[in-house]
Amino acid sequence: MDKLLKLVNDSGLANIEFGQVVMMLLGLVLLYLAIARQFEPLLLLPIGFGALLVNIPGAGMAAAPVYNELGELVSYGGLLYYIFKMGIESGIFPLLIFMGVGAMTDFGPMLANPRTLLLGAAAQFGIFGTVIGAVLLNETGLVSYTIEQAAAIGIIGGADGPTSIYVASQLAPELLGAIAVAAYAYMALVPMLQPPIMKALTTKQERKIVMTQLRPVSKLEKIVFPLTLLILVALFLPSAAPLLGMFCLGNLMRESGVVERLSDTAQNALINIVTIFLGLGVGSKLDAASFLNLQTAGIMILGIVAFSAGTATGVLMAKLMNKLSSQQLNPLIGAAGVSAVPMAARVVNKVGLQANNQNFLLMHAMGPNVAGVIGSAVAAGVMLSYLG
Amino acid sequence: MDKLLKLVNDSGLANIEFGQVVMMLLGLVLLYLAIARQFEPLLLLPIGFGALLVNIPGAGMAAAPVYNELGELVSYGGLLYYIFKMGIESGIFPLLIFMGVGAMTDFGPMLANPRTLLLGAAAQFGIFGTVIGAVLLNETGLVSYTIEQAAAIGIIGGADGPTSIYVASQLAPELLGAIAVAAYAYMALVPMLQPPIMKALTTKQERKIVMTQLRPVSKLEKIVFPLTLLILVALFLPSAAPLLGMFCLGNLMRESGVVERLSDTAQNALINIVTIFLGLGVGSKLDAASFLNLQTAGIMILGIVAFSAGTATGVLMAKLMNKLSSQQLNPLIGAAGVSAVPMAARVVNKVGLQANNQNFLLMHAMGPNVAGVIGSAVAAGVMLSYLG
Amino acid sequence: MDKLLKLVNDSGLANIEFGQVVMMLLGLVLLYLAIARQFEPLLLLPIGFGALLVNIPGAGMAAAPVYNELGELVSYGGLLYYIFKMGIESGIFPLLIFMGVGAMTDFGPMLANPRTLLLGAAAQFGIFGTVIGAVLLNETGLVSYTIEQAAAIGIIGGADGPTSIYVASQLAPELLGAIAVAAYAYMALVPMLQPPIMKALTTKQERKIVMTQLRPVSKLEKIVFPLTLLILVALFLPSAAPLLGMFCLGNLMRESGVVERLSDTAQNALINIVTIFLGLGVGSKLDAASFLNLQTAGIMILGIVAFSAGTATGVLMAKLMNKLSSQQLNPLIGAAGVSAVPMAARVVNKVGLQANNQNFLLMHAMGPNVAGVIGSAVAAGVMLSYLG
Amino acid sequence: MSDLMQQGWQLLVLGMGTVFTFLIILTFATTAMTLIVRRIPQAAPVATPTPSQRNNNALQMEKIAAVAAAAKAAHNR
Amino acid sequence: MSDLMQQGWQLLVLGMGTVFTFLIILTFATTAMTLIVRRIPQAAPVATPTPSQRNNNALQMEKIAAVAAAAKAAHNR
Amino acid sequence: MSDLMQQGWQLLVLGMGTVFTFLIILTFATTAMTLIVRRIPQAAPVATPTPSQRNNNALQMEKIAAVAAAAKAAHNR
Ligand code: NA
Ligand code: NA
Ligand code: NA
Repeated sequence: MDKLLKLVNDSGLANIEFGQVVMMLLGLVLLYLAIARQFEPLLLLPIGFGALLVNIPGAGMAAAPVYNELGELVSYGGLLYYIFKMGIESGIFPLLIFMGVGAMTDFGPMLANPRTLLLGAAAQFGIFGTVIGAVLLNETGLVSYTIEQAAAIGIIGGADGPTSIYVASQLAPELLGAIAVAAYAYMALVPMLQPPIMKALTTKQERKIVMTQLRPVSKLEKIVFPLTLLILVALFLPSAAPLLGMFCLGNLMRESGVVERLSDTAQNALINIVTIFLGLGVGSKLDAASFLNLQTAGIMILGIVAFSAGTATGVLMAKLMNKLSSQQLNPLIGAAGVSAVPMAARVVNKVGLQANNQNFLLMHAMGPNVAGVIGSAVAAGVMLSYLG
Repeated sequence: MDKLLKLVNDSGLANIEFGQVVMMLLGLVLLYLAIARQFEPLLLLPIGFGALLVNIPGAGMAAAPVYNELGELVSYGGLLYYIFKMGIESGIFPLLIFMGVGAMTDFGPMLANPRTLLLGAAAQFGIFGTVIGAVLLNETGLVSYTIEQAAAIGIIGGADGPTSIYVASQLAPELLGAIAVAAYAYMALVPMLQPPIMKALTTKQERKIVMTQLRPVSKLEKIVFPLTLLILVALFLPSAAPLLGMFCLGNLMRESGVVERLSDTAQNALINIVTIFLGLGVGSKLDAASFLNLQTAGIMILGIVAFSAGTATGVLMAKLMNKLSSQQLNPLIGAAGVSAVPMAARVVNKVGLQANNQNFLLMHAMGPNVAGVIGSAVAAGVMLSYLG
Repeated sequence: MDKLLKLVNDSGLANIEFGQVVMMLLGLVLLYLAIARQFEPLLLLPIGFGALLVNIPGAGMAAAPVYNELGELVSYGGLLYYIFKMGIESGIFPLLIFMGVGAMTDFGPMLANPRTLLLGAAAQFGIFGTVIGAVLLNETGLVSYTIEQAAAIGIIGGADGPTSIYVASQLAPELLGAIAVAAYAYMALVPMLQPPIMKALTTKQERKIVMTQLRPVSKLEKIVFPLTLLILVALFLPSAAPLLGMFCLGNLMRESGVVERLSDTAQNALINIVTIFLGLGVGSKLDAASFLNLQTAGIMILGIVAFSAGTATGVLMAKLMNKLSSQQLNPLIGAAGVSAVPMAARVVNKVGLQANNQNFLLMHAMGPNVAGVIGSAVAAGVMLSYLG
Repeated sequence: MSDLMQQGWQLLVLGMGTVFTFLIILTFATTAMTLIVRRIPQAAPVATPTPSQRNNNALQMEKIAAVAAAAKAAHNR
Repeated sequence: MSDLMQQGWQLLVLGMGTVFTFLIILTFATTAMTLIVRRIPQAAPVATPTPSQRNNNALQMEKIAAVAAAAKAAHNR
Repeated sequence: MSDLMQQGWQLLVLGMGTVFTFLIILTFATTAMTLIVRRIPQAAPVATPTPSQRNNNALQMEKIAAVAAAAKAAHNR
């Protein structure tokens, strides 16, 4: 009888707390967005599911292992605990994802027009401007952030999932769940967030600018580029080396053409396995205590600021460059500098077509798009060097 | 010269014990069953090979690492040691297999006829009846089992490999090898074990019953089902959450249709990698000391009891439901409630065709078949909550 | 301002040492060889890249984790640290590679003509002769090696990457980088190193010898062979069991035909993932302190000795066997006994065609080629038993 | 009755009780879920997106792909 | 002779001795294995299953697959 | 100005400064790299191996493959 009682007392119904209910509902909302609205489903589906799992009362899916006084293991931790500790807190999973992304990235359009790197630089104002936003929010006294937290929030503006997760796991792991959710959710919202800003900052005439066709890029240039990038990182910003190093490795495997089976695995089996685990691990940080607070509300607001600011400075930089050079850029492509690969480039293409239905900007926008990935990895390096 | 002596003294011939010879022969028998008889080769081949490896005298393939008094590592452990500790004792590998199985499972037939869930429930009597069997065997004084061991043995009746391994690793790791071997061997024997029982408990008339065609099931139902199941688990039986949670994640990845690359990896590269390791790790528990004893003999006998009891109660439940409802079930499909997916469903189909060569029961049997997976995971949850 | 100073002081330019520059150049050379010259690119590309990463000043890609006095983790180690510790020092990655290689190996040609096993034995003189070479070099006083180091250097003569890495990681981890680089570089140079030796030791008449066509080998023979090999290992040389055990497992998965999905994963996703990590981990040992010394120079010289000696003894053994038996071998196939699968067999084929353009030796050379893999694993076992 | 015996029977009753209770609840929940899902107009937004919207997306994509292909072809010339 | 020198020669003798001994034993074992295997009627049950049995299995499977396909087609109608 | 505020502005200046500096250097390095690469005759040894050499290799390989296939066919007869 007491055993039946134990079973009943152990049941979820008897133990569930209000916060857990709310977080499970949030998990369901994320799943809805992932499945029905196709908001970055590769990450939001496992994140949402992780949120469900971690909030099941008494399931202990993210419980730490227990040791006795002699240091012997009494009981193993939960699956999500190990995923988080070994894969995310250590930084390993984001780095492996970055390698896979590198193996999927074609730097060709950027190499054909290296000036677009500057657009990728300008759009990183989204990151640092948001840090100021977080600091200002702190001044109001409503929310309290440390400088590490402000930096981790700012990185949302990098519009790059693994970079955000990597920086947050190093600087403010307690905010990781909220930051990752904001980063992926706003990336999915890029088609709604960016066009109004892009249109507000450009004239129809500017949006109609037709760019000259990109020159062909040789295979050797594509092979040498990741090595050039890595060497510059080594010389000037070693703290960005883990992220950009793995990115360059993936890209070199792709472009070298001699290790196709490794490149293929990095882009498929390996990145898929890691993505499942990364999502679950991030989701395991969506517990009520760390999510249901004003800090999270602040993060959600600051996330929009971040994406908007980055979009704006990217576009404005393009306009500035048009002033200084005779070779005209369509300023819309500056918006692609936030990264959000390849969504932002597609948005640029779409808005461009609205102004001139013969003007395909997609390939032109891929340059600043991948430059934005480098830019935010550099920004991450600065933050880790400054605060790490 | 003394070095030559050392080499000779280190050789297997000089050190092999009788028990190791017997266990290596058992490993060869398992390999024979896997290869020549195709008994669940995906698991029995690596298990059998693991049994060979772990019984090589002096190879130390499952040796623990050695530390000195200062806690520094002196020598690394063997490969099988790490596989077992990190993947099986921690529960991680069975859970990943369950995710993959979820991604391979189609709940459609069950959703078309939810009443078949009850057949999956009834067949779990195979589990708990076997616990009583183990307890009775203990009473005879020939063999001695604890309640945890009895429970772990009972789970063989779940006819579900990863569930058996998961429960055994938590409740009675010392019996893991024998339990896993029994579970997979009897699953492979389902085509021989089940038909006599099925025929003995049904009339030819009953076996001829033609069931109405299953209704189509919409995509949305298939998406919502794993979430429904997970929420019920969260509310009523959190101790089943790891197993059923990962199962539902896999199934949601499959049915959502938005993360095909993750679903594909979960069903292929990931589950294959984990299967190799799981098999080796289980095989590494097939050492003479833990296997060659009366407990193992008891497990082998109780394993047949478990499968037979589950088959019988499944069939009887179907007959009872026919008494209570006008919508007639072919009672043969109750036998599929033991799980052993998809073997048991095929057996049902075959026995059904013997009675009526136009009556294809395969799809009807898939309902109780997958219900049996849920049923035994629930039973596992009860055991872990009661004894864990 | 002081923060800007910190950033500048942290930069690579401010910290780089001469040795790191040299090692990064070496990394670039390895990448050049891998990409432009296609020298074993699957390993040399990640090794070369690992050499770049580990020599970035201040990036800490191979830094050990830091703990405080209470044993609590203060900061995580770098990615390359974990890869090396968990995958290479533990021996796990080379063993998994060996499983994959086993799954790719066809023992058919060797089973059709088991006498070729003796050629694989003779070519291992490359290993032990090189040990003597290392010892002699030590006598000169120019370089100093321990017996463990001499043994680890000798294994280069095995012409088998994972075996070399496995033995070096167990006996002389401080030389791992140099040994692995030498092993893979000389394997890639086999088409240049072997032909002169082969031609010097044979007459044109001998090189023209046409061998009788190989008999067909039944599936059952191929299935039983890996088990036969494993049992002999168990009886006579358990210290070779990890390497040959995993090799036989892979081969059994391949030949049994009942676990195609596991065999396929072992040959593709799994071996590719492990190869990336293995390469990076080996590359992480290419730091200036452990590489830029006379020991490395000695290793490079001894590596050529090893390959040359193995080639020579393989060819001479074939000539000896021709003296003792009426069934004539083309002595060129002895050169394939060094392993370097399948490069050495192709070299044999090519040199054979030069002497007789109708004499295709490829399949005949595959026998000693795979025998060489077994031979060097046996040699590794002797070394580990003698010195481990 | 020995202690072990008692625990065994307890486990049997508790276990079969829980399994049946849980699966009966699941049967009802599934049936209810099906009924609710069937009321949703068009069954499922994901399963059957409004043709126009889907087509639109697809068209968009095809356009982009075509452009990309054209651009690529131009580069490789 | 230095200690290291001695160890080196010992390793050479022991190593080459073991390698040859092991591979010679393996040669004999392989030859014996081949002879035994060739005596097994039909070479190998796995390699060459009696055609009828294999066909039977295949047929069974094809039947099942056909039914499943039919059932599926019916559902999706 | 609060300490946090100050750190925030510092990070902004330092961060944007570094990002721009780094990417400007990268722009120049990339441009220089392109110029150097374009001077290499035939662009790239890997990308465009001399046709004869590549063909030679390919031929060699095809020959070997043909032999292997022939040998295999003979075995399986
Ligand atoms: Na970015
Ligand atoms: Na079951
Ligand atoms: Na070898």
